[in-house]
Amino acid sequence: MFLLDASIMGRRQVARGMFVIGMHAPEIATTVRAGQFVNLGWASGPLLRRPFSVYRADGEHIEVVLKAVGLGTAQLLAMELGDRVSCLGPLGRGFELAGANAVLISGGLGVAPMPLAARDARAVGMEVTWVHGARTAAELCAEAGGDRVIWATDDGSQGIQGTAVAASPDAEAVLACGPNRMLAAVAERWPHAQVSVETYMGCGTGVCLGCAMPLKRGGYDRACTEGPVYRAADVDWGALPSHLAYAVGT
Amino acid sequence: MFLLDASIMGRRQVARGMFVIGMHAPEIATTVRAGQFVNLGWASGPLLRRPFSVYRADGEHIEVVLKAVGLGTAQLLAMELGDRVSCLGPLGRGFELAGANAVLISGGLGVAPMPLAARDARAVGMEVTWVHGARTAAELCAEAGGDRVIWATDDGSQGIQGTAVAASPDAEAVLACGPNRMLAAVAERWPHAQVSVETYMGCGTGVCLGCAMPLKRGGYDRACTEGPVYRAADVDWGALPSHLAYAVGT
Amino acid sequence: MTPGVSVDIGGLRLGGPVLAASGTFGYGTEVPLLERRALGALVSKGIFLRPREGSAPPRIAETPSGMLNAIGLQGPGVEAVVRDYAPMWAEWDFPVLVNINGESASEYGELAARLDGVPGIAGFEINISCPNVEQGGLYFGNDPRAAAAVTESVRKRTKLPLWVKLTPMVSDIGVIARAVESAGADALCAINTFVGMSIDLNAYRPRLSFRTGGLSGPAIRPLAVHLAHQAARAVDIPVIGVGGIIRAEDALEFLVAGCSAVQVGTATFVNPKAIAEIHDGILGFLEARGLSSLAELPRYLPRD
Amino acid sequence: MTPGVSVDIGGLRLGGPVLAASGTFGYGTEVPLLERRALGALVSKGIFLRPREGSAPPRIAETPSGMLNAIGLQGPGVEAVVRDYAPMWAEWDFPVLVNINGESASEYGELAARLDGVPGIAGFEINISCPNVEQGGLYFGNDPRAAAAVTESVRKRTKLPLWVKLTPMVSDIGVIARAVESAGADALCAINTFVGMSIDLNAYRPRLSFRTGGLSGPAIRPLAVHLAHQAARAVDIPVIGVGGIIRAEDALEFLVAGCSAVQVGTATFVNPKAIAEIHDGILGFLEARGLSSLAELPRYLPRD
Ligand SMILES: Cc1cc2nc3c(=O)[nH]c(=O)nc-3n(C[C@H](O)[C@H](O)[C@H](O)COP(=O)(O)OP(=O)(O)OC[C@H]3O[C@@H](n4cnc5c(N)ncnc54)[C@H](O)[C@@H]3O)c2cc1C
Ligand SMILES: Cc1cc2nc3c(=O)[nH]c(=O)nc-3n(C[C@H](O)[C@H](O)[C@H](O)COP(=O)(O)OP(=O)(O)OC[C@H]3O[C@@H](n4cnc5c(N)ncnc54)[C@H](O)[C@@H]3O)c2cc1C
Ligand SMILES: Cc1cc2nc3c(=O)[nH]c(=O)nc-3n(C[C@H](O)[C@H](O)[C@H](O)COP(=O)(O)O)c2cc1C
Ligand SMILES: Cc1cc2nc3c(=O)[nH]c(=O)nc-3n(C[C@H](O)[C@H](O)[C@H](O)COP(=O)(O)O)c2cc1C
Ligand code: FES
Ligand code: FES
Repeated sequence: MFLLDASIMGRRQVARGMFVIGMHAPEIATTVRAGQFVNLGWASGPLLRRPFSVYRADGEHIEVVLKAVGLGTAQLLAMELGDRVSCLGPLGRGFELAGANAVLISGGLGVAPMPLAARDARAVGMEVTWVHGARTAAELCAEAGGDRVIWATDDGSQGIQGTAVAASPDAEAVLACGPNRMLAAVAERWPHAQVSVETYMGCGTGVCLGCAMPLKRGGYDRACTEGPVYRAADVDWGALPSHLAYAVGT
Repeated sequence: MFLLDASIMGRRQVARGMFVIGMHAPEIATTVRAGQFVNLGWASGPLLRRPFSVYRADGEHIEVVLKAVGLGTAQLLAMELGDRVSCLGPLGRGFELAGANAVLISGGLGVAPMPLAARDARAVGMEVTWVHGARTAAELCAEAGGDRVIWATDDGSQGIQGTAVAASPDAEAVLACGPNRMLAAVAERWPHAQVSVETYMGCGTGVCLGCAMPLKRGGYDRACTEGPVYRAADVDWGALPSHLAYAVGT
Repeated sequence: MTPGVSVDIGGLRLGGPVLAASGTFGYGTEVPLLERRALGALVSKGIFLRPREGSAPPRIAETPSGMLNAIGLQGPGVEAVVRDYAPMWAEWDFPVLVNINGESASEYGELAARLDGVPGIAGFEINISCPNVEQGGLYFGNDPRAAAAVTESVRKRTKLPLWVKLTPMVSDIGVIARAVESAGADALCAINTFVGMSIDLNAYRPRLSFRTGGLSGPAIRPLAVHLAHQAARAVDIPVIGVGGIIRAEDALEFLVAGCSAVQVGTATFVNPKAIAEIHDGILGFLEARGLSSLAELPRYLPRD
Repeated sequence: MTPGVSVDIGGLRLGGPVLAASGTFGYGTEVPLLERRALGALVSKGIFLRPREGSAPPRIAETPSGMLNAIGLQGPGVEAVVRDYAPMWAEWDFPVLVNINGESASEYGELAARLDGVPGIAGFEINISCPNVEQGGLYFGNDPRAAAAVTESVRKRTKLPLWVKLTPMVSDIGVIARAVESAGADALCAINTFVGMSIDLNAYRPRLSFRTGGLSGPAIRPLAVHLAHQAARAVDIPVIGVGGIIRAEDALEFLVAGCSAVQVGTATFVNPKAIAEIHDGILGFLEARGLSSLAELPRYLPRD
């Protein structure tokens, strides 16, 4: 785990309202694994840091993908090149990659951990199918990876009409990220799937117990430390808060 | 009184650590009188606005002069051209200008209301002597106005060695601004002087009673409304807080 | 169609649910820049029977998302209020309540008696955060018996709407709320400021000359929402939420938590137009949710 | 020469005045990135006799300059602490105190008895912000008799240093402080979190599944400084200040206000190195003022 002052190095748009931000964070870039996240803070920002999956890591840089959903993400998107962000990471447990092939299923911003997952899966010789869904074509993340790409939109404006889960083939390894509702559907179809789940986080480092993930076997795990990647069958989907904005929409 | 979103239009340095910031605030620029102030707030800034004397007003623009003494002033100085500041003003009662001649005495940042005072005094036909003091030459505000200029430094590195008050001639109208200690000295020598006094302010508009100015006749005035300019003899200098940073140093 | 936002607070009909909190709007004569249409009511700066000088400066200190104040209830006393302000209030199109203060229960009563029937005075807000001088400086607001005694003393002297403004510095606000309800209050305001202190590290002493001050502003909002909610659960009379409201969403938190209206204080210092913007924001929220009036706003108010 | 900053807190010698607050540092095994030299002591997450699952999510919500938490004292119970953590603590070069919790005075006592003498456990911090189940859910911390009873119950079972952590939700913290001092506390910690609530306007219900949570962070600092100062004025034993400390200057406010040490909580979430930076900042402050030790720091502690 490292705590760095990272300079913003670039920003590009990848879907309607969705942007990728690059920052200079060498120690994290070289150690991060797919599914891990960084916790970002900045001067005059909100009190608590904000967690973001690492989208890509390349040489000395990492990238995160985000939309302005609240104060913190809006401030991050308003930053200029060269502005500094305090970057804590890599945090959490990432995906475990083994087998002959993998399907990477993401809905909306759930695309966040997938470029790294595609990279790491292919590095261990897996054949990767990339399935990405959103409400409309405009909301699909334009960047895709893997050996084969399947698009899905609710309104059929691009790719298959329907959900990413429905559009997805089976595979030895199933990796998924997106709204909780989508992940619950993944859990039904592939209990062994690895899902990256969002929770509110206080610290990101395992000391506050704020990120409780309800487990099927009872009790709670820390999503920041034992997660954010879980076996889909291990999560008690019914006990995950359903009235949170992020748990409802994409 | 106006409440405007003003764009930062320029910044220049006028002494060591002392900067003038210009902003686009047409309604205020055309109505402000010497000695009045504006109350500035901005996104991600501190909760309360910060009061600043209007330094110059020209066409559609006003200027303020400041040093980074705390969080708010540091943030203001870190702003870029085009950034927006919420500007409330003009506030308070300014100087009353009448007579054949005036001496404008300022210490350090106390220079703030003086350019406007020089302008307005000359506009009503007064002869203006500008007396400005600081610890050292480097801390003297490089910009001066009036018919005659007298510099004073504690270490004699520029102009007369000693205080601005000691260096100042008499005049029909004496206007002064600076640390409370300096203003108390002004009050001893010229009880009729008009002094611009700083206090902590909550609202700047007269509703909070936070800016209490202790009066010789007993009780308190609102510095933001009845002040910030007072007859020197009216202020109970002994009752002004002496343990505040701004009341102690320049 | 614009949603209906008028509310009835203990017999007083207000054009909107956003009120100016005591001590943050003077006597209403300053009202800089605010469009008055948005003001549900104004509660005056706290007054005593006699004029008071208030505390020595510094009186305010900023803290994270908040401010401490120790104004010391500076004010001109009741006679000046009757003479200088009430006649103006009588002309205004929103009600003005007087925030009354005393050092003994009978002093509160006297104050109400003097103001009762004066044109322009629409009601009273009893501030029980004052020290009870008769009982050795303990606060009226901390003790259900003392709080009830003050309320009764005022209730006996006036038929005007009577609000009691609760202090947050208590172990169980419901006990105080029920005590003043039984004593005849028509509505409650929750809450007044929390006592706080800030130290000047150059002087090695408190920043405020009074040493402590009352904390207001967004910092206290979650505490205020909780206390207002607890008060609303404890009584049947309306509760007016106060504490840290800056935006319409903040006001809506109090309304959803069971309050009938809100007061806005510190926000007015930051933005003289805050009350109008909050009022408009509430309208916009109701409209966006398809609610035709404030009464339709879902409330979260489980009864024990 | 580096100024001396070691302090003696009720019989426990600490290398520095900056401690990790309970519940914000786990059991110390995570301690990410922190240089331990700076840690005066660690207070463990609050434990009960038996394991506890804790509250359902969401457990935290951010508020202006603060956060609400309702963790629900999730923990493995006393046996796991003895088995899994104490042996590690015994190896560490700073003391670890256990934050103990119970639903009755005797439960606190039992917990202390079980832990007393276990190598690695340097002392106890009694958390009296728990509901007193025997007395119908009222809080131990609000009632001087109940607070004293808990303290006595623990005092009887151990000779280890005993700190009592006070709740802020009281009318007069001095009364509770004196009661637990008389009951045998070696030091006080002031304060625990304030109860608050935040409403989700989409769901029309509280953001936290537990409905209310404890407010921590800079928002509460002025309230915490005041309460710690009041506690320090009321007793002769040391007081440890807690609440909203982010920077060294914040810690110094508590120290000048009469505290002997401080605990840092929420700041560690924001910056894992916060404790070390605060420790170093205090050193730097003392040095800049020419003070050769913490004992020389001027205090503002008028006695009534
Ligand atoms: C492990 C992890 C990885 C994440 N990766 C990404 C990512 O790669 N890209 C991305 O855009 N977002 C990601 N998130 C979510 C992101 O952290 C939140 O969107 C962000 O914290 C919102 O901050 P805000 O200040 O903009 O919003 P706030 O003002 O705090 O809240 C605005 C809205 O955001 C929602 N929100 C708040 N906190 C969270 C949270 N922790 N998770 C989800 N929603 C939240 C609230 O429900 C609210 O509706 C991740 C979250 C976690 C836990
Ligand atoms: C009528 C009026 C006119 C002013 N005009 C100017 C001006 O033209 N140029 C200028 O630089 N400053 C001026 N000031 C002072 C300026 O408002 C403060 O320096 C500013 O508020 C400090 O904000 P901050 O956030 O940087 O400091 P803070 O973090 O709030 O405090 C840092 C330091 O500034 C001091 N300080 C805080 N508030 C004030 C205050 N109201 N007045 C003086 N010192 C304060 C504190 O003692 C502290 O040591 C004026 C003040 C008043 C009341
Ligand atoms: C400067 C100031 C003066 C106040 N004066 C009074 C007063 O005279 N009487 C009173 O009952 N409350 C007074 N209050 C408390 C406010 O009415 C309100 O309860 C409190 O500030 C919390 O609301 P806010 O966070 O919106 O400011 C005062 C508050 C401030 C900031
Ligand atoms: C997530 C969290 C968990 C906490 N758990 C405990 C606990 O178990 N026992 C306890 O006495 N205090 C607990 N506290 C209170 C802190 O120890 C501290 O008193 C409080 O957070 C105020 O300090 P701060 O503002 O520095 O965080 C907890 C606080 C937080 C934020
Ligand atoms: S976010 Fe703090 S323990 Fe997981
Ligand atoms: S600053 Fe509020 S009355 Fe003067």
